[in-house]
Amino acid sequence: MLRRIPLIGLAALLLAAPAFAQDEGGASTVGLDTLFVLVSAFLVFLMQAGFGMLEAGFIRAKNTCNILTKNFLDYCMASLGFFVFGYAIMFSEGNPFFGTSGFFLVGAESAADVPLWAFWLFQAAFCGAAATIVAGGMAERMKFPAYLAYSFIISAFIYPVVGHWTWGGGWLAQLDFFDFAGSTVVHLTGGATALVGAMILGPRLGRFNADGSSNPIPGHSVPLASLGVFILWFGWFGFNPGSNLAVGDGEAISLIAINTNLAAAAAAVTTTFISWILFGKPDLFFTMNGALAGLVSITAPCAVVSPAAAIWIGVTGGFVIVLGEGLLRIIKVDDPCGAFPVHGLCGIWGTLTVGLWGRESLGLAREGLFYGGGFEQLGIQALGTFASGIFVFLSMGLVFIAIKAVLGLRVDRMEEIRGLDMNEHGMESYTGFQILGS
Amino acid sequence: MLRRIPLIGLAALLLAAPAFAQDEGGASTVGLDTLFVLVSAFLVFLMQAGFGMLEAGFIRAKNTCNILTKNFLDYCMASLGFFVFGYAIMFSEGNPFFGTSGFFLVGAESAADVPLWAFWLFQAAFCGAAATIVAGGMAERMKFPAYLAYSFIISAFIYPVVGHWTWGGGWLAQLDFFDFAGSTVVHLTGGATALVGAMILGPRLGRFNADGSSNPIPGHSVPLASLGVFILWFGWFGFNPGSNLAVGDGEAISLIAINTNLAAAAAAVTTTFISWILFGKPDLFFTMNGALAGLVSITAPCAVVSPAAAIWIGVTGGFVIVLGEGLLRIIKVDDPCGAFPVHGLCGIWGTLTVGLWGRESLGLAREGLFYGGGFEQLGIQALGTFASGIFVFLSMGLVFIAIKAVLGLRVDRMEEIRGLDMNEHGMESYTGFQILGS
Amino acid sequence: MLRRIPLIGLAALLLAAPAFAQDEGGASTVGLDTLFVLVSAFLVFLMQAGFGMLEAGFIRAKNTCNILTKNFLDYCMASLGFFVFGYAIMFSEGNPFFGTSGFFLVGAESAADVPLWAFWLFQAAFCGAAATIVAGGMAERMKFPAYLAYSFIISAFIYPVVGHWTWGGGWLAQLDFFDFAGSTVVHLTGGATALVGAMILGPRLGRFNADGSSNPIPGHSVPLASLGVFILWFGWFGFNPGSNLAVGDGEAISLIAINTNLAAAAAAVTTTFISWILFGKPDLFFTMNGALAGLVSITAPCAVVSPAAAIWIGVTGGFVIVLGEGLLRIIKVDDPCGAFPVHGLCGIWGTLTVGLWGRESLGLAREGLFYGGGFEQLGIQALGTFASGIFVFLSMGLVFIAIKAVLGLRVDRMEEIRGLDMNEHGMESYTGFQILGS
Amino acid sequence: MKLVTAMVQPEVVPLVQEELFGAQISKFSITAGVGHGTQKGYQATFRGVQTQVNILKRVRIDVAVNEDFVERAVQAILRAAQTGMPGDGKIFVTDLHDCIRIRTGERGSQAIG
Amino acid sequence: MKLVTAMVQPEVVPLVQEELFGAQISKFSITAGVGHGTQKGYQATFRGVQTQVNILKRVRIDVAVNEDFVERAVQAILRAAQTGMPGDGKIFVTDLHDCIRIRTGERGSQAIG
Amino acid sequence: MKLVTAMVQPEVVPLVQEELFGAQISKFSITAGVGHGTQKGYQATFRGVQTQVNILKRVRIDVAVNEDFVERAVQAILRAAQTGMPGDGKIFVTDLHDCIRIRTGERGSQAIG
Ligand SMILES: Nc1ncnc2c1ncn2[C@@H]1O[C@H](COP(=O)(O)OP(=O)(O)O)[C@@H](O)[C@H]1O
Ligand SMILES: Nc1ncnc2c1ncn2[C@@H]1O[C@H](COP(=O)(O)OP(=O)(O)O)[C@@H](O)[C@H]1O
Ligand SMILES: Nc1ncnc2c1ncn2[C@@H]1O[C@H](COP(=O)(O)OP(=O)(O)O)[C@@H](O)[C@H]1O
Repeated sequence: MLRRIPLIGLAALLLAAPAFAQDEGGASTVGLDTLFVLVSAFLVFLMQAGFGMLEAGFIRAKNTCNILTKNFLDYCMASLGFFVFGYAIMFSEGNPFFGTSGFFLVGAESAADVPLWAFWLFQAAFCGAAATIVAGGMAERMKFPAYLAYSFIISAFIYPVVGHWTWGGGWLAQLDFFDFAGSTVVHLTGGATALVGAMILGPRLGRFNADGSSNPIPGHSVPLASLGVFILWFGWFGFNPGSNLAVGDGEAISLIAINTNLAAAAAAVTTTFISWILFGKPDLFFTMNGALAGLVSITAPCAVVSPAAAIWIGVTGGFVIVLGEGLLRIIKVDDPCGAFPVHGLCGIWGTLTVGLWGRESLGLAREGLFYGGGFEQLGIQALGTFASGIFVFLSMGLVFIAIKAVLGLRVDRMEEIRGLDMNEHGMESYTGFQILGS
Repeated sequence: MLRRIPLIGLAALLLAAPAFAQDEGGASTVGLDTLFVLVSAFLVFLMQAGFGMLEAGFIRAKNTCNILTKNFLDYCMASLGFFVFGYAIMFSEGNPFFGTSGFFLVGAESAADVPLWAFWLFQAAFCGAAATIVAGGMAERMKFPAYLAYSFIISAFIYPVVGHWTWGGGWLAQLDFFDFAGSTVVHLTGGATALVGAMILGPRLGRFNADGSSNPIPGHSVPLASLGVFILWFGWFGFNPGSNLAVGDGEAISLIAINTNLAAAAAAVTTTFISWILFGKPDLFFTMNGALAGLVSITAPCAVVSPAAAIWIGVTGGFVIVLGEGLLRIIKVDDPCGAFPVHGLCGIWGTLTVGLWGRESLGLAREGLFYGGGFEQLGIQALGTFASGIFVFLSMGLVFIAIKAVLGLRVDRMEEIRGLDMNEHGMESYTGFQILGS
Repeated sequence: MLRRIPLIGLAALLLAAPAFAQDEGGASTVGLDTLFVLVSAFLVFLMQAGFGMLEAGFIRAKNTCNILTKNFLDYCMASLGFFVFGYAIMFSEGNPFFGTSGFFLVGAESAADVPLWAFWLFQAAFCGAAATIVAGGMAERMKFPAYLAYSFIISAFIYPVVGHWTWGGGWLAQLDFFDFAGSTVVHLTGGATALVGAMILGPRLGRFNADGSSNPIPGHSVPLASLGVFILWFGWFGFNPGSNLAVGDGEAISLIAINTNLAAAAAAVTTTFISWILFGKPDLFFTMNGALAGLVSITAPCAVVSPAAAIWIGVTGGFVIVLGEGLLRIIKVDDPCGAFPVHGLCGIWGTLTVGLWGRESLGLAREGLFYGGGFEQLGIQALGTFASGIFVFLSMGLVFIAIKAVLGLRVDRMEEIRGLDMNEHGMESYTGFQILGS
Repeated sequence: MKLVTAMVQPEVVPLVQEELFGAQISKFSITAGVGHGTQKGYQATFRGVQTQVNILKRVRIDVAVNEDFVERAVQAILRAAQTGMPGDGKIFVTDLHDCIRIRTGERGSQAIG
Repeated sequence: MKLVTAMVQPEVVPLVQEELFGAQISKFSITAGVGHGTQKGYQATFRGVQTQVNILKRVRIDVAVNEDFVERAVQAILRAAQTGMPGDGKIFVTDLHDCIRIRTGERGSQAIG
Repeated sequence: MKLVTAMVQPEVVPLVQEELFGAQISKFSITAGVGHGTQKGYQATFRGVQTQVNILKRVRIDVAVNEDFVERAVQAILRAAQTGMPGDGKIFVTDLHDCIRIRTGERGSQAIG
């Protein structure tokens, strides 16, 4: 690449002249921040693999190819939809509810101190995460064309609107609603969509009995699922710290990183012990979803709480997910991977914790309840998270109803029994392996 | 490590004195760039895992251990071969065809503004990628010793020569041939080798029928393959942006990153729809190889095209790979993982797109065809990519013929039927699993 | 996040004012170093996934869920234990044997020039690595509660004490003992614990015959294991370079990175050929553990040796692990994943190589034996590694004996035969797959 | 004593179990396999090549019964597995010379249930 | 000639092999499967729901023997597989009409061993 | 009616299918398994320990046929699976008491094909 330098050197020299001119000192802040945001974006991209492996592991072998195809395509759809419409709606000025300019990124501006392309990539990866959460909740029975349609709509329109409210200068931002890396914006959006989708789709065949009791449908691969959780945890180190969008002197991103880690660890330990006590055995499903619960919970408050508070947020998040799992069974919603408890309920919980453990000294508008700030911030947080959740629930409900009318939402009974891999893709996931049980 | 500081502190202080002296400001450009190049090198290294999982997933269970062993060892061979000979041939001055000094890195110099060791690691990981592409095309029937010999030769000699032409100041560089991150240098080198190798090896038993029709031989694990693609995509964020070798003000690397992502997404969507229309079902094989097609295609032009052009490059790359798959069937070459269509044909295509959508303002020597620059750059690109491809095809053809004469290239019929795991490694990949079908 | 800036902008501006004020130049050294240390910490975290996949792949399907649960929880336990006690014991002043202040990180200080939170996260991930090594050596037969207890104790107490000696200003640091990234501190600690644990636990049923011969118990998934090795290798690029804790001018971290890579490659090639010659077939088990042997061996000396020496260290490390495997069979210790040869013996070997190939010019206190420095540094290295190893072996031996008395260490015969997944977790790892063999 | 062996489609296995339970037959063994018969296979595509897959997944259910239960077992399986579409499968009945309960060593008819 | 088919717990398979070898029987075939019988299954939990898993893993061992070896085979299996706990499994003995050694084309009794 | 059960090497399965089709037999069932016989196993090494693996992969092919097809089936399998090397496997022929086509409920000889 020696000889490439003369080629593009001119442009590079013009753009980054002072940087090249000297060897010691002189690294530009925007360069460092761009590197940081890009690396974070790459990590968030990798979460797509994490979701894919997690969801594949949690469902039956006969639908594995289907969910992985969905996983690929929702990210691709998110990339394109967020390029064409999403970014404009989310980040352009406009009104308190949505942005109105910069479609196809034409004339768009970066909302951070890094180049637009880097900021866009980071945001697009977030958008993909919100979209893919839903695959897990609607797994093993949803038609593939319906899924493609859904994933384009959420990435191009619904997610960007919610995002605009909080991160695009919309009405919630103006109220001092605080959601650092997206407990509400990303996770609740995904989780609430998964809930309404799973409700409209109905449970998988055989999931609930006539007498109201439920049958577990164990996933087909624990190693895949756990690889997925490890990758997600790793990706979260891009998700949360990256949302700072600047390295600064390193204090803020270090705090965010340690908080992210401690909340995940504390939540995983908590749910393991709860499952051990309640069900007699340490259940790896809860350990894994516990870690995710902690990660989702700390996403909103990660920049404005202390590490000790992060541990508490993790522990309480662990309780939320166990309760959420019970709730799903009571309301008879079949969510194969626990998308709603993990991303929906812990998304709400995480957003609320800002109002409990948040600190003014760390940049929050006012102290949280536990530090004498009273209920004000908590109230704002509740308003923001519920408003966002309800908006997503209702609007995505309409979207699913419309898709159902136009394309159909659920595969037919026989296809579901035989597996979506065979019927929708004409392919087996584990050719040659002898697998019993349908 | 507090107490380690006194130990190595002296050296560190001497080397980086100004950096330690002050807390605000003062990060050195070369430090930042080194970090960037190293992180990119690590990501490119990880692509080795991506190739391993992809290739393993696309072949039958009985050859899985074999391909993974090849995967490990080609990277190790590349590391050693590129240390001993490769770097010298590729990056030292010499003649327009190969470098002639700096063997064993003795007296070698970095061809970028980062330390030699960092630059070498980044380049060595590229070399490993070129080598490992071939494993997929020659899978399920090639002898292990032959593979080891091949992988040393390509890393130590063939790849470095091609690299010297374009990146080492060789004759193509002097003609203004532009291949930013290696559509030709890396991918076509791998793809053309896979083609000639697969031709010399002949198809797997049972792949083609006497009447000329072909039988699909489905891979054994869709989850492994798709994990592989995700990891490769992730690694490409090191491959392409890292090839800039400097952070600068972040503009260039941001553009490269977004282009990489958009091309991959657009190509995956394109191939999914093509396969859906042509074959009646969305075929995950095409979605996955489509993403790779987009990534390979954008590799050459990623720094000198706009994001909108990147989408077009992805879309057209998607068509190339579908055509390439058809071509393979017509010429009756058995390429188990599609190495030639993905890396060879899209490598050519990507190199040509520089001459179509390339922009002078982004550092290209002249405008591409679509921006009024005429056919000049396109002609140079065509010359460079075909010259490189033909050189590799012929030289590696000779290498394979020589290896065939000395070591033998193909396992015998019974070994192929029973699987290379058992016969070459005495090991099963999935001990205990009941697997039907040979 | 545009609108988030006003929210936390104040704090950010106060903290990082000069960084935001200007666009060119001015990136702070501490910012760059923090980014470096954080990214390294994330990579080291990901090694947890690498260990998980490696260990899962090397054992039988029936214990897969168990080992993955252990893997998750030992990292969580390490995070919490190292937060509460470990960091204080390891890095606070105190006496030459352990630190005595800063529990719960209250009043703790960073032992590097990056913020405490970043330094802590990096160190905590190291602690988790030491803990999880042991899972592999004691796999397939250890009780789950016993494992939880063990993992808390090692992370909170034993590892921090050993760490204090070398990295916390303890007695070994004062003797100029040099262990750059932890061949002794991390790997030997894990390896010696695995050895004593495996001895106290006894071999798996059926591992050794009455006549003293041994039966191989092949792992159930080669792809998982090899994915694990690739991830570990990738993570090691955080482990070793990150231990420099500063980017400086990039020279040091580049050297460390290339050394890490070359040692791994050389060792993998060496062990492949040794196994080929000795056992007639290239054994992927040795290729994989060979790569790890190289990585462990280069961990101590990576900053103070030349790339050529790194290759030698890798080659010799390859021999160490093959000998170690033989040794295990002679002393009849059953270590399912080879934790002791890989981490214990190569940990010792790597530490000793500092005294052989180490260079004063690279920051070591005196030249190594091969450069005319005599036996002095080698003696110090031997003292440090043996003292640490023996301390760990004895103290962890006591811990295991105590756990055995209180909680029991080994599952009963029937549970072991049926698999720990079913009995300890009530879950299968591969639901539906037909698997023969117990 | 007879051994009733049914080769059925994987998806009816839970139904077969239910019907067998309903017929007071609670002991059986199940194995996964593949089969080839009149049923037209399905179109699979892989890399753009369509093939007719004619080897379809089948599950083998073995039920050892005393003579007076043979018909019951057959009828139970028929009720569960009959869809009327090609591919429903076959039931094979073979003579059982002896049957031994391993736990007790009991032999013959009383060892069956 | 008889075909002795045993449905046993997976964990006793190595023992059965050993006992068969001891009884001079060195040829047999093994298939993985699941079974349902009197043995109470185990409690599995998944996502907090406990279920009784009643379909347990079983291994099928087929041994073709001449008449004079039937009893030996049965006793060998009993020795290996009998624990006295529900779930030990069953042995089924069926008549073998013919047996052909593929390698040589030999038929009948001399093809068995 | 007879049930022809062949235990063969995995690699001959496609050949067996072809020969059966050639013999106008188009219905059969296949199960994966392992077997032990005279064939010397292979040397496997793992972590430097060589072992003799004596439990080899086998595939079980079940073909139910009417009397007049038994010999055809046996010959077809022999043609496909006979290599003359130890390990070729065995064919077992058992009497079939009854056969029921699930789709139609037909019984006996006409249900076989
Ligand atoms: N003669 C036979 N021998 C062995 N297995 C058979 C036989 N006939 C049918 N089967 C099994 O039953 C399955 C269904 O048979 P098929 O002919 O497709 O359906 P149908 O009997 O409804 O026409 C086959 O896939 C095969 O497994
Ligand atoms: N009548 C039968 N037909 C087929 N398989 C049977 C029959 N009875 C028992 N089995 C097999 O034997 C296994 C053990 O039987 P079970 O009734 O649990 O034990 P026990 O005979 O000790 O009471 C079952 O899981 C099943 O696979
Ligand atoms: N008596 C038997 N009972 C059950 N299975 C048998 C018997 N004899 C052979 N087999 C099966 O046939 C396979 C091949 O038998 P083997 O003795 O190795 O070959 P050959 O018959 O050519 O000497 C065995 O692995 C086993 O699965």
